[in-house]
Amino acid sequence: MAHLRRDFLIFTGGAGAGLALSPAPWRLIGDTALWSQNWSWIPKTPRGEISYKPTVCELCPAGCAVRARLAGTQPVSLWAAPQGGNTAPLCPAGLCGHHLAFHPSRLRTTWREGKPCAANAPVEAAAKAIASAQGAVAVLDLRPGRTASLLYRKHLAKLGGHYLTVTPTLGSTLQSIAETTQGPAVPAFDLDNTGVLLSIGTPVLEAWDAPGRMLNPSRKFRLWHAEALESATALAAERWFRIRPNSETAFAAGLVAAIDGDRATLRQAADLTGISESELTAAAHDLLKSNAVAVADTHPVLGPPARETLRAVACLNARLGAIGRKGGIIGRNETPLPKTWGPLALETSLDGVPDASLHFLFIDDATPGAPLPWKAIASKLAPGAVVVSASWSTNGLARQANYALPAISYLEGLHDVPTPPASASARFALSLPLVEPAAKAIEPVEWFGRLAGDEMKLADRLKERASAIYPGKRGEMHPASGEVVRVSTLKSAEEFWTAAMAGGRWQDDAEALTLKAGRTPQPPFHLESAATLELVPTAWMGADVSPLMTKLWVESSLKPRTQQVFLHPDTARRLALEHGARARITSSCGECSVEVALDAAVQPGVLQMAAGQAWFALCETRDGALRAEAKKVVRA
Amino acid sequence: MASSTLTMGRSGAPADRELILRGLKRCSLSQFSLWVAPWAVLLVFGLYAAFLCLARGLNQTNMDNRFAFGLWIFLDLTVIALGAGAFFTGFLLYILRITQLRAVIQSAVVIGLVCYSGAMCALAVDVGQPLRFWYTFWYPNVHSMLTEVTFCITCYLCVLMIEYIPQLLKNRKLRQSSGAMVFEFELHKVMVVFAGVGTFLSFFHQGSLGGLFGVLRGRPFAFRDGFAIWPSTFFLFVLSAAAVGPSFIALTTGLVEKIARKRLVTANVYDKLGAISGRLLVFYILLKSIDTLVWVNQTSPSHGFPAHRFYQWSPFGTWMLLAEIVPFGLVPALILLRPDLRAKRAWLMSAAALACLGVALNRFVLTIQTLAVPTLAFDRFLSYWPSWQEFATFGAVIAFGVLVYSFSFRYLSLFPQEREIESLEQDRQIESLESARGLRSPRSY
Amino acid sequence: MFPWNYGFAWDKGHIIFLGVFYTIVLVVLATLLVAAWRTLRDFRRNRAASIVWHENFEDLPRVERACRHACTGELPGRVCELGFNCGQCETHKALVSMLASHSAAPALMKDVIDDSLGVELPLDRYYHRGHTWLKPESGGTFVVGLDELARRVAANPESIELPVTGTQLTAQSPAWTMHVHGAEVHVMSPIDGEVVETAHGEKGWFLRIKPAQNASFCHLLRGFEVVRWMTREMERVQLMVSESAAIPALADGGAPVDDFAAACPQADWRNISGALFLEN
Amino acid sequence: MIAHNSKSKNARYGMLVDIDRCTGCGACMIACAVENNVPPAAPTANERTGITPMRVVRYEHAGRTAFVPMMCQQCEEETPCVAVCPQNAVELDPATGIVGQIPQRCLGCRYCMAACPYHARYFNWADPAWPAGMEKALNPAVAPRMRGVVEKCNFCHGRWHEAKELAVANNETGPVAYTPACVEACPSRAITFGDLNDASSQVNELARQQGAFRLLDSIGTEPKVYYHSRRDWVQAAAGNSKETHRG
Repeated sequence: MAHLRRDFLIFTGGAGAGLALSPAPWRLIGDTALWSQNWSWIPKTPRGEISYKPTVCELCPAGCAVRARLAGTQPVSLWAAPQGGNTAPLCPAGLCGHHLAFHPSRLRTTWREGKPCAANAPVEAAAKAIASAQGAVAVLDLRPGRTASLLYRKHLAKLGGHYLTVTPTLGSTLQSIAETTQGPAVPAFDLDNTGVLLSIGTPVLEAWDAPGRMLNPSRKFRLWHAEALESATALAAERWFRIRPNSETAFAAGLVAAIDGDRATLRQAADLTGISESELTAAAHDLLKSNAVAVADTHPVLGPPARETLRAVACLNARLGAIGRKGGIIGRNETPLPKTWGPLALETSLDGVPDASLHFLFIDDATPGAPLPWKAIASKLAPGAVVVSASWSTNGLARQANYALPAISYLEGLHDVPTPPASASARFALSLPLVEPAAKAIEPVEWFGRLAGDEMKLADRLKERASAIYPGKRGEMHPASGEVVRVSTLKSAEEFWTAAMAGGRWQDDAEALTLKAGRTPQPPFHLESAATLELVPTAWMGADVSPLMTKLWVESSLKPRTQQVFLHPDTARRLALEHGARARITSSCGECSVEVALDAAVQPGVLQMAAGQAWFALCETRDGALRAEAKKVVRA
Repeated sequence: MASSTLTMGRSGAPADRELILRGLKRCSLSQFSLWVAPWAVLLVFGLYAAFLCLARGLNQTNMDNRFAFGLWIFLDLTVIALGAGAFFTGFLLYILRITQLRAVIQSAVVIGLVCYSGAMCALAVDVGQPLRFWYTFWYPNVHSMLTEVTFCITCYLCVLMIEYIPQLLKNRKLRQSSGAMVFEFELHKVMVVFAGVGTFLSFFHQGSLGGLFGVLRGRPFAFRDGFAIWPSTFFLFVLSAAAVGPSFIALTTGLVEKIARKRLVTANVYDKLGAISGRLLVFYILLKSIDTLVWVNQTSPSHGFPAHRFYQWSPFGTWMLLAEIVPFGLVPALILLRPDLRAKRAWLMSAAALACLGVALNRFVLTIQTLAVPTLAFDRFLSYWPSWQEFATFGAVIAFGVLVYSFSFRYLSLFPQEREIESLEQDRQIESLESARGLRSPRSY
Repeated sequence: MFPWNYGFAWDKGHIIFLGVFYTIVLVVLATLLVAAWRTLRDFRRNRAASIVWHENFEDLPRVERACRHACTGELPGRVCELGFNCGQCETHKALVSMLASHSAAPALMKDVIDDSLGVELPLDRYYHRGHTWLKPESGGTFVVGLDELARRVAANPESIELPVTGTQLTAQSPAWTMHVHGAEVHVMSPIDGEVVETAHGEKGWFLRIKPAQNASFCHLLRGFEVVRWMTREMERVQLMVSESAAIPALADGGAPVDDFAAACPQADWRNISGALFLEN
Repeated sequence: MIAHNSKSKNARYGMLVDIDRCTGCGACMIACAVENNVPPAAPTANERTGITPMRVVRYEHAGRTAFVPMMCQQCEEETPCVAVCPQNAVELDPATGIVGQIPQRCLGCRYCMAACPYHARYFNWADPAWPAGMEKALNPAVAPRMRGVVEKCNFCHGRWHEAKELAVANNETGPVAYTPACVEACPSRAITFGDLNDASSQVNELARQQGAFRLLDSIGTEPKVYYHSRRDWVQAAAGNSKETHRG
């Protein structure tokens, strides 16, 4: 018995030892180790044939050519496509545009006052409001220049309403030029031949035209830049005039004065901008010599410059002789549009309409980034007015509008991309639908069209537009791949359309039209001095496009966080604030609480804050631009 | 054993008494529970925190990509340095035959055991993939100091357990089985082998723990030249650990005496521990100073980093370096070197405490300061404060140690002299009576 | 770790590192096995019992390890190093032969009962330091019982577990187990031998033993040694009692009470009985 | 896409970043995250616990600013992370010179992070998580990393692998030419990538030009990422790096 037990013990002991020496138990642990890491919440990467499809980015007016990489039917990454000879790499937003559809704040159903509601509720409400509005109807188009925009104007012409924009179709500078010139020609920048581009507070490198084009080391023109903030454009510019905040007008006026030899104004400008008279004079003369053109344009996130600034810049361009000159501001043709579309409503800027006058307002693309505080809209609304907004996002104006419609997003629909202001020739390019639209998502212009009794699909309208372009036999078709094709060699409008649908971009090649400078604004310009604590907004494109953007502003401090104010250490000391403290800022029209961040690169006496709710709370529209100054800054 | 189960079956107290060796005066069970309870609570709380870290990931901690190491690594290094008392006492006793130390060897072994096992537990929470712990053994990168550490510590932990077995076997219940006693007897005979192996292993992993940082050429603050594959920190760590080991033994023994309110070892043991610790400490401080000078004047500049640059970041100024060398190094060393001072318990204890703090400070500097000081011109000096989960886990390790030691102390005989000292008084009385009675001639009937 | 694992190479680093590692593992395992094997060997060679005794003996406090000659006062303060194995003790041999020359060597004495201490000490038997006596009988068997002091300390035990007849007993290893004052007490066998009969003390003894051929008696106390040893033990008990409870009331006018524990319940009797029966 | 290399059968891929051209737009960071399936910030993440294998650091010095794209510098000698990893989870591939991290074998001890002088290694402090549906848009070529492991830039190893497969399919031997995501994405073409073993490669030329330097050159890890700037204060910011002419 005892023997048996001992033998058994020896046997088990030996077996145990043997097993321990064999790889079996270790492998077992190993598999456990690996298995335990393949939890269900670690996603499996998508399967499917890898393919590439061309399209055009419609996230900003630049309209970069895009080459989408698809796994099966799902775009998994977007890259710049070679088009028109060279590739223009995309901006961060463009690179992750395919995430937009999955954004947590995607608007997925119709909203009424921030609550889900039936899809036809806004239709009925809108129809009623329009019926009773007697023409006090308006569409606010935050992405003007598209075919959709033209359709809005068409419908509005029929309804007798206003077509409103915040940023004019041509961009502020060209718009102000256009107002002074006559003839069919549309003003356009001729950057390919420009000597010096003098940008006055315009983010030309970041968000004005395709960054890949503007940042291209092989670009022709030199860039001079006048801005208060140390923006990427300022850093990359050949010359950066570090002017005081909101002294753009003074800067332009100063250059004009330098050219005119108006000492008094020059001195005043020097005081206001912080740029010495001699420097201004020298700069002005260099500009005169170097085929320069000045631009003060709308910031896609911060909005348009002040009207006075635009007048001064228009005058400066005239003084520089840029208007109508090769390499300056030339005339180009419009992208043709079908005769059948009849009259179009005029384009007016939002602050052009009288207050409390609108009974129905439809907002297209009320994206979070829109440079538009709700109060700017609210002031225009008559009591009991109905506001319907259409956008992909629950953020932004969708929250304030009475009804919010879920719009189809980038890569979900067939849209055209407007001709960017920096393009010397008319364009027509299509952003193609690569993925199924989200359920319930609508095409805003179709939705509004139905109110105006137009059942036609946008796609068909685009095709009409294409067939209106073809007969001119003008221009070239730049396909996504392969040789450039002259339109004249194309057999039919159908072929033209097919080429466009294959990712081709039509580019006009007509001779530049003569642009006759008309009555350009003349000095004196109204120059106002900066406030003691000037609030200057800073912004970057596409913060809301993809959750991955956290890499730039949460997981690194490359971009400013909203609810954050940057100021110079001296300013902070004066206000008794230190890094990381919370400050309550009060302006003439509101207040907000933000986190303080010190940055020696900010000018003393300037509060630099990221655009967003906090900024909107503080700013007001003054002379067409958003402005704010801090009345009080205290620790919160 | 039927009878024993019977006794255990009885109401708690006698069962508990049954487990305490005769002649060991121990507090009542209720008193003991009062002592244990808070530690147990701390342990449970810490285990909960550790569970959070294991279940939800290390985002529960305040460590980050810059402070990849934090409180826990500092804890591990310190605890292992203090636990060095086990190997070094073993070495002195079994190899160098310093027999006074027999009085503390068991206690030293238990301390070593709790220190090392505690460190291991902390590491298991600290690594991102605890289930892959064995990869280090399976795919070892033999050139990594960490591999050396892992191998040595694991082996040494086993050795410590083996060294702990005899004490377990000698507990009151087990010793009644002759098998246990005989095995204990035989095991004790070969203990010298384990002592030897333990010494070897400890030497290497204590060193490698220092090497861990000494080899970081990417961290010029910690990088050191050295001998063969070992940077100077390797040897400094061995030396410092060996130096504070005895101090820590003395300190803990003193504490236990305070808490248990009774004498456990004779004065000469303290004296011996103090003396050894003192000598080694002096030697360590000497080498450390030399090493620092070499580093300041040679190693660091040759890597393009003027050493003073590392000390311009408050609060980590040169004062840390000085503090490490003078008040926490030289001062205790000198106290321990003077027989008259170390004879006074208060002096001995405070010196030992200073020495232990010194080694802790040294480990702190190497973990935290190394990570805090920037290497690139455009990165900032960063600070770090552990999260409550980290503190709780830290506390759990301490509590674990205290509990294991408390139970061992209550139910095992950690200090062989204890019962001697207990019975000494009785002994003297008997002897006096004897002598009083004087030698009587045998009666005749 | 093994040649078939990823990252393994027959290079210097691996060979040295893993070589050392495996050596250590082997050394540790081998040493453990050696210890285990020697343990088995001790059992095979019946050395277990004596090893256990010596292990226990070393853990006893000095007082209990006192040499028999220290008890008699011949060599005050002498402590036994041999586990009471007087057979191997040169000093003992010397003393005994010295006394023998004066014909004063301690020896069994028929019909002598010493009660000078108030406890009966029949000197016709051997006494063991564990407070058992061993009384020779006709027919070469011996009976084993508890001496007076032990009986009074361990008066009316809760239970007594005697070995079955035929059990081989070894000197200084437990002969039977009693539960006294809620503690388990192992009473030591005075000599090696075989249990031939058991009785629950009603006849004054517990075991009848047939000693082994080579059973040694020289470690047992006899004659006047017993008295002086007993005196010492009484004093010890007295001391231990007075340690815990201030009142030394074990003897009311010479005659000790029958049940010490009952007389003085405050005292730590589990400890005292342990001390008497050389428990650890 | 495929370029033959007569000189050596092994490549030493390297990079040159022109700091003067970087505008800090962050396109490279986004491109990197998209290419390598790096998850968006976890709710607990901040700029110290986020995962940005490519990270543009804003360096502000006396009122002047430069942007420095930081990624794994692919050290060649004494590679700190490779030397310290206890279980061969970090390896320097002799065929490409790329320092690779093997997440499946990583223990998460973070010793390599402590060893890296460039802070170019990132730990997965939390489980990787994407907004609902977004996992459909992950890059099929790269597996997401699990919680508790270290990751870093590996010069878009996935892309190298695709290029290699293509080359093998066309029976081409020798190093392949390919472009990491950040290089492709940079709008101002600030990053040049190529084989440093190939004397004719553009990166090799640029690495030799005036004003080219490496970060912390003095610690002797021989990184394969070079930087370039004409501005002396930027060069000074390269820490203790001196101008170098290794190819």
